[in-house]
Amino acid sequence: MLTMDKTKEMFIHVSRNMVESKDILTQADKAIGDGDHGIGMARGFEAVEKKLANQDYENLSDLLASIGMTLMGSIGGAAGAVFGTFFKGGAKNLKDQKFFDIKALSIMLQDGLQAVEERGKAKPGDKTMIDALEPAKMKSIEVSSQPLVDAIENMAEAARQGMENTKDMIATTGKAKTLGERSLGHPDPGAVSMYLILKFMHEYVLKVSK
Amino acid sequence: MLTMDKTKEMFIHVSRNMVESKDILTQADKAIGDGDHGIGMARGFEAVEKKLANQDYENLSDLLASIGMTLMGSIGGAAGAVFGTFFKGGAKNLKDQKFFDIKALSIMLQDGLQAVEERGKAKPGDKTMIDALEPAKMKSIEVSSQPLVDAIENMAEAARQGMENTKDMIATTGKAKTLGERSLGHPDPGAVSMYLILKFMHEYVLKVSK
Amino acid sequence: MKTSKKILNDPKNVVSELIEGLSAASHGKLIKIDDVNALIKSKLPSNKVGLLIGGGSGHEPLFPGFIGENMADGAAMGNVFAAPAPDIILAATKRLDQGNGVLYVYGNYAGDNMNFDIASEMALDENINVKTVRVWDDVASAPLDKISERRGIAGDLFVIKIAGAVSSVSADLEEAYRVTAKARDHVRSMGVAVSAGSIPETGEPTFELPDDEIEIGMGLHGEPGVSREKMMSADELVERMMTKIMDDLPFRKGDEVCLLINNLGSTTFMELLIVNRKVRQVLADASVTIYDTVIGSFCTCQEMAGFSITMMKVDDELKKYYDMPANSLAFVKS
Amino acid sequence: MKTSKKILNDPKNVVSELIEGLSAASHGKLIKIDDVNALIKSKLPSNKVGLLIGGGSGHEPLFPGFIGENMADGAAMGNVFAAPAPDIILAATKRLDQGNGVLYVYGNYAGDNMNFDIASEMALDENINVKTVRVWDDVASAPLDKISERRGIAGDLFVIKIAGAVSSVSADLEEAYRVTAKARDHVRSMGVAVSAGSIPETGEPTFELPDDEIEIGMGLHGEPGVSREKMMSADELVERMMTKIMDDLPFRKGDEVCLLINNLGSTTFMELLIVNRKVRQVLADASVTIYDTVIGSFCTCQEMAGFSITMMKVDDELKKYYDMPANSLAFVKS
Ligand SMILES: Nc1ncnc2c1ncn2[C@@H]1O[C@H](COP(=O)(O)OP(=O)(O)O)[C@@H](O)[C@H]1O
Ligand SMILES: Nc1ncnc2c1ncn2[C@@H]1O[C@H](COP(=O)(O)OP(=O)(O)O)[C@@H](O)[C@H]1O
Ligand SMILES: [Mg+2]
Ligand SMILES: [Mg+2]
Ligand SMILES: [Mg+2]
Ligand SMILES: [Mg+2]
Repeated sequence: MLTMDKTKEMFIHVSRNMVESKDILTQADKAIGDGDHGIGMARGFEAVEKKLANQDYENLSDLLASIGMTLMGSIGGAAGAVFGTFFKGGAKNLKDQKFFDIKALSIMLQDGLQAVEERGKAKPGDKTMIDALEPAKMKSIEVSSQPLVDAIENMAEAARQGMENTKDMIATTGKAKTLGERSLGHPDPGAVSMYLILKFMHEYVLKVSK
Repeated sequence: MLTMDKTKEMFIHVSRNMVESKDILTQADKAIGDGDHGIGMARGFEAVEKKLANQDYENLSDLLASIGMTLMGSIGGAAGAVFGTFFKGGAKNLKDQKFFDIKALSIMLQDGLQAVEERGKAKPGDKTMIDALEPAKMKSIEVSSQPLVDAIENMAEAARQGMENTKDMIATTGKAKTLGERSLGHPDPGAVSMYLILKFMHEYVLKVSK
Repeated sequence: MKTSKKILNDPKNVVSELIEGLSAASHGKLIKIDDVNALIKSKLPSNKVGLLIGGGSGHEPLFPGFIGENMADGAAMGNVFAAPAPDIILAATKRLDQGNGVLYVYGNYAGDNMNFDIASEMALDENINVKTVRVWDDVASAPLDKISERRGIAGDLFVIKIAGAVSSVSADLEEAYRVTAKARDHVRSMGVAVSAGSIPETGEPTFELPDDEIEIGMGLHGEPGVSREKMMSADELVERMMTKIMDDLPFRKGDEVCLLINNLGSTTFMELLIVNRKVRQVLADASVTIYDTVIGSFCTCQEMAGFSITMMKVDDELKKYYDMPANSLAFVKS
Repeated sequence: MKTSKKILNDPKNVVSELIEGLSAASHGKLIKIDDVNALIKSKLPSNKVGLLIGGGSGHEPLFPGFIGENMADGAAMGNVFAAPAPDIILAATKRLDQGNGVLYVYGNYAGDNMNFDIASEMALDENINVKTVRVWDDVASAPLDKISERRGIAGDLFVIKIAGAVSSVSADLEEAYRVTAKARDHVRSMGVAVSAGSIPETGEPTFELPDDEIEIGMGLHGEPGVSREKMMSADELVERMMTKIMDDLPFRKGDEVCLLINNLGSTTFMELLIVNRKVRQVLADASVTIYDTVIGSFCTCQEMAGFSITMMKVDDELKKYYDMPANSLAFVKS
């Protein structure tokens, strides 16, 4: 369980590390997309870090919505809409939530996933960030009674596995679509991002839980 | 002394070898010009070879004028005008000349040089083909009593020397002009061509004089 | 890897700087909207449907070069190869609405679709009617029965030309939408690339292509096409592209078309003309009449070498709008 | 060395094929002269001075892309980077003469000068009057006191625009010559390159430039410029170029200019706009007014990356001719 302050700190940690991941993400997008995913995510999370540094949040909903709006306004592209929608959508049912725990996280992922699916019409198996998000969401229900640090570790692992599985998928949306079978063997860049977000969340929780 | 038939054969020999020299000439022009001199000269002498193969000439003037017109019409660029003018100009005073000897060659070079100077306004020292042509013309007077094969060897050597000297000149005309001092160390492509024409003429005369 | 040399200041500022440069070139006719990367006409003709185009940057002169008389009223511009964020689109939408609503025309990409859709929902919240025409002209990017999954490439130009014409004479959003969608439905394109462009921020080419290979069906972002082949002659290449394009609509004997040979970046005009020569022969053989020919750099992918062929089948209605004069920085019709 | 990939058939036929492609694109307005590489209008307006332009190929759309209404009447085209031979020029001259003589406008290069001069002497033999305006706008290529030794680069476009206008309204060769020479005398340009173009026949780049260097004063053929410098920002580069251009005429406070930012080949439109942004600032600081801005690929050196800046100082007379509408494949003014 994290206080609002710590939760904000967690997303600042996530932001810094997403900025650091620019090159990995760009390389992933170069393989099957247009090579700008890292640039966009770095730009977005740089903006998020700035935004969070200058503002305090009363509840989880406000924090997540603020992250979502910031990502949407600064990344642009598919990733801006998708990750913006994910955080904004995830905020929907957390208005009264004043701390961060595994239940809140599970609600965030469920609502976030639903919003992304509505916005972009992609389904699991289409080789998008959904393929990392959906297994993490499923796992969040399974691990709901574990301590946060273990639960989130398991979720990040599920996301990683989902991301790995995108290597065997043929893209049916986004810029990798026309590649057909040539998209095989490469992970989806957005799925890599989704996994990394959870991984960096876990990193932070692990640090503060020690 | 060559008959008209042999003279024609000599220029066919020159033509074939100029075509073979395409790459050397292109490299020379790449260093200080726009890199097309070899392409142009090859195109021109290919046309000359074709032209000569299908026509007989009564006198040296007709032969040289025909070479000049063919070069001028097929090369284009500075080289087309210059080498076309050189052969056309060289034809001027050889209307009654029915064989090729050192005297005729000397007249050809004198009139050819004058025509080139009038057309392009370049002078010796400007780093053009004139710097190979002019020493060869001077030499032709000096060697006028030698056997053709020796005379022409000495003239080709004078042209080669003149061409070598262009390495120490700063171009003041043509596309190398803006290079200024950066044109130092490289020979003028047209001077290389002028030297080669004389060299290939000598090659032929040597062959038939054996 | 060799990174590309470009004439830039800070690569992070390319979009705002190019907007400034374009606004300057317009001599006051085009102005930037404060705080967002969108360019609009300084004087909007009244009582018309607003025409907003846009998408990621890096394809210049597409989109902002097509703002002008009887062309678009404004362009929302994203970062390089990234759709504009909803707030940019919304800001431009508000400025262009004259009470008759705003027509969006843009290329059919997941990012653009989502961002423009979010913006149009926000616009509706502010009582602005929006209709959308997504351009999906690239025959190489999906089969005909999934046409709405195809991406938009150089066909954008023709669709924007028609949209600009109809929206200047009609105050009816439905009518502007109808004619523009009709133009879109009559357009087919296909592109190829022989070398990659690069994103200014990284300087790295967006893909690798062996020295003797060509990418068939290349898109506008350097995202790969449908197949890789050995280099072939211009004539053979054009023949293959034309077969694919013509079979698709299909274009048949007696049809009339507007033709666009578009430079994807660093292909020479010489090559485009040599391509046009063969296109002409293929169309003549098929008894398809060419109503107009446009050749040049309109929809690019930075310095990518390659080109695309676009054909729009025209009838009397489309010809009427096509023939209207147009004046923008990058496309002028007199 | 990496050779360049181009979309071609037999490289030996590039000129005749590009003429075919251009003629096709003109929809019957431009036709090739039998047997020679020259393109002329199929219908010549009567009682005018004929305007013939031309030069080596490889700079497309220059020259043939500028044939059209109130533009040139024909173009004599040489092989790539080689002036056209006299017989090509003469054939075109004969077709363009309506009894009022023919004006030649071309870039000031030894090859062009000699070949056009030979042709004009041949034309005179056939009782056709010819006057010649050589364009020598490149300030980097010789000092001002040797202006007639300077080479012609993108300034060609403005001089041809004015020549096309005056020769359409005047049947007097002297007058067409006077106004065109005046335009030429009011034009200054300078170019830079960051990477080389290549000749189609060899595929090899025409020069080598280290990865971090830029060639200042680059000409239109890839023949080297006046100096090599380390890469610098767009703003710094433009400032240096503008200083050189403005000091030369000189352009002073209160002057009015037409501005051309010309792409030498594969530079992106994005970069040209970023360049224009700075040019605008420099001119604003100097209180020089911009009468019109033209940005695009007009005078190229194959796929060379680089650009040039051209300014023509205009007075009422030049403005009158500049403002006349013009319509050619590569330059349209409405
Ligand atoms: N319809 C969609 N639904 C969910 N995610 C999507 C969708 N379309 C694209 N994405 C995600 O966006 C990622 C690409 O992001 P990015 O490269 O930043 O944007 P762009 O495709 O505009 O260049 C993809 O890897 C994928 O995970
Ligand atoms: N004014 C001139 N007088 C004599 N020779 C000249 C003159 N100008 C150029 N040349 C010759 O022409 C050569 C260049 O020929 P080429 O490369 O074929 O033509 P271009 O310069 O048109 O590309 C130069 O090396 C020089 O020898
Ligand atoms: Mg991407
Ligand atoms: Mg040369
Ligand atoms: Mg993108
Ligand atoms: Mg040349």
